Amino acid sequence: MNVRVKLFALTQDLAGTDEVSLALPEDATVADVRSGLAKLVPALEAVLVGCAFAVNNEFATNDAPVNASDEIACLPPVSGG
Amino acid sequence: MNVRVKLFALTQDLAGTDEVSLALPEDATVADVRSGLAKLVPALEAVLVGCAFAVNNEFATNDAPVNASDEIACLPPVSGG
Amino acid sequence: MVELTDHPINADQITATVTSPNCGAVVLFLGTTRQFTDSRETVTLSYTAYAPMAQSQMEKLEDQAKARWPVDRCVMIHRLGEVPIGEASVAVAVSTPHRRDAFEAASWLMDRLKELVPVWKKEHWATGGTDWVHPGLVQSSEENRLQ
Amino acid sequence: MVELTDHPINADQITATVTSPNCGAVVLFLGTTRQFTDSRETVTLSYTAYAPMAQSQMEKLEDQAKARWPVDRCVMIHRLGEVPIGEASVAVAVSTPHRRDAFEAASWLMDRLKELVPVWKKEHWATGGTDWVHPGLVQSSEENRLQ
Repeated sequence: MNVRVKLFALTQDLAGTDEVSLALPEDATVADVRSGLAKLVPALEAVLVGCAFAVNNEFATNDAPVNASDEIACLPPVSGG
Repeated sequence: MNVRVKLFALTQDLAGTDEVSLALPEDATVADVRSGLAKLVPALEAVLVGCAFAVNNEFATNDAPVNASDEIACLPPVSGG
Repeated sequence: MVELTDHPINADQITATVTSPNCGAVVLFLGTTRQFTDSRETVTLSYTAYAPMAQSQMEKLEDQAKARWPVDRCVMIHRLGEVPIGEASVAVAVSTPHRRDAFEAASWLMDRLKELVPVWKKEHWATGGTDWVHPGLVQSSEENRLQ
Repeated sequence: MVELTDHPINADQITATVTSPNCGAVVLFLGTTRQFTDSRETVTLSYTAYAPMAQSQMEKLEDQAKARWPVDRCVMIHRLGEVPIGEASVAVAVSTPHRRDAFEAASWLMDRLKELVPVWKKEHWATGGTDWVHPGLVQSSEENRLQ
């Protein structure tokens, strides 16, 4: 399946885009999104370990499953306020 | 000497005036102001134990001396805010 | 800056006054008039002060807060006279570099103001009477309802 | 009430929104843009958000604060886009019957907002460069200065 991953702030700048598409197996998890992103955009590799992920607007841990219809986001450390 | 004592809120209502004049000995203290006030205005007697006093805009304890030129105030428990 | 005023309190003006380019945090506290006190209905409140002492006590509190926390700017305003339900009777605002200090300093200033600043509140009850509010003062209820 | 906005934050409007006849206390926190960060001069800040998630995270925080403290009304606003020095980037305001709860709830909401709401700040330095602010993120300084 293909999943789309939104990028923000530094990760958006490093990738040069605000969204990437990844080809993942059907039973993929957030961990697969991480490794897929690092392979597709090597510039992100160094910072991904410090990023959180969200699935459908909720924080999601590495073992959370992802589906093609999910809205997935890579969230570098936040600095609002 | 004569000292004038400002009254506020309930003490003003009980005395029916915002200031009273007391005749006190030259070496009088705030304690003498208290007892003088209670004698002059019996309606204040029941509440004076709960009142603080100020001399020249500073809280003053019972042993603080008072002079004729001082601005003395009887302060029932405050409720600003 | 401390002030006693007969006019409504304007939050925007206060936060603009305390905001500083050296500070990342502003905390504003407003004390507002409640309609119900223990199920008794208030129609309005009025405040009176021993003005010169209230002013000097507030100035001292401002100095003490600035000595204790890195407060850059500080505003304390108490409104006097009638304060209709839902309006602010008191405002305390501070700016500090970081937010923890702003919360602590504003909270401390309000606690001290309520203890030390000679201002008195009178409740005007919906049932028609009035009561001076003198916390802890022992008195008969007739004495407290002279007007 | 939570909001993401491109417009300046108006303190008076916020305190009017949260003021309630059931409450005696309003606390407003404003996070304002500092000119200096560790002696580096900022000319302006800009903020970007993952808007739908930022909105839903703020709504959850409002619900949690209302469950934990007797908060009657709550406003959380984050400004996006450019925020000039000295203006507010974020506002949190609550009303409660008594002041201790208002200070605690507003302080808690700001702590959680800074941890959990996906908003990012970019410093625009007086020296010309920009930096995304990503606390704790390990990276080379070139990578953090792409634009």
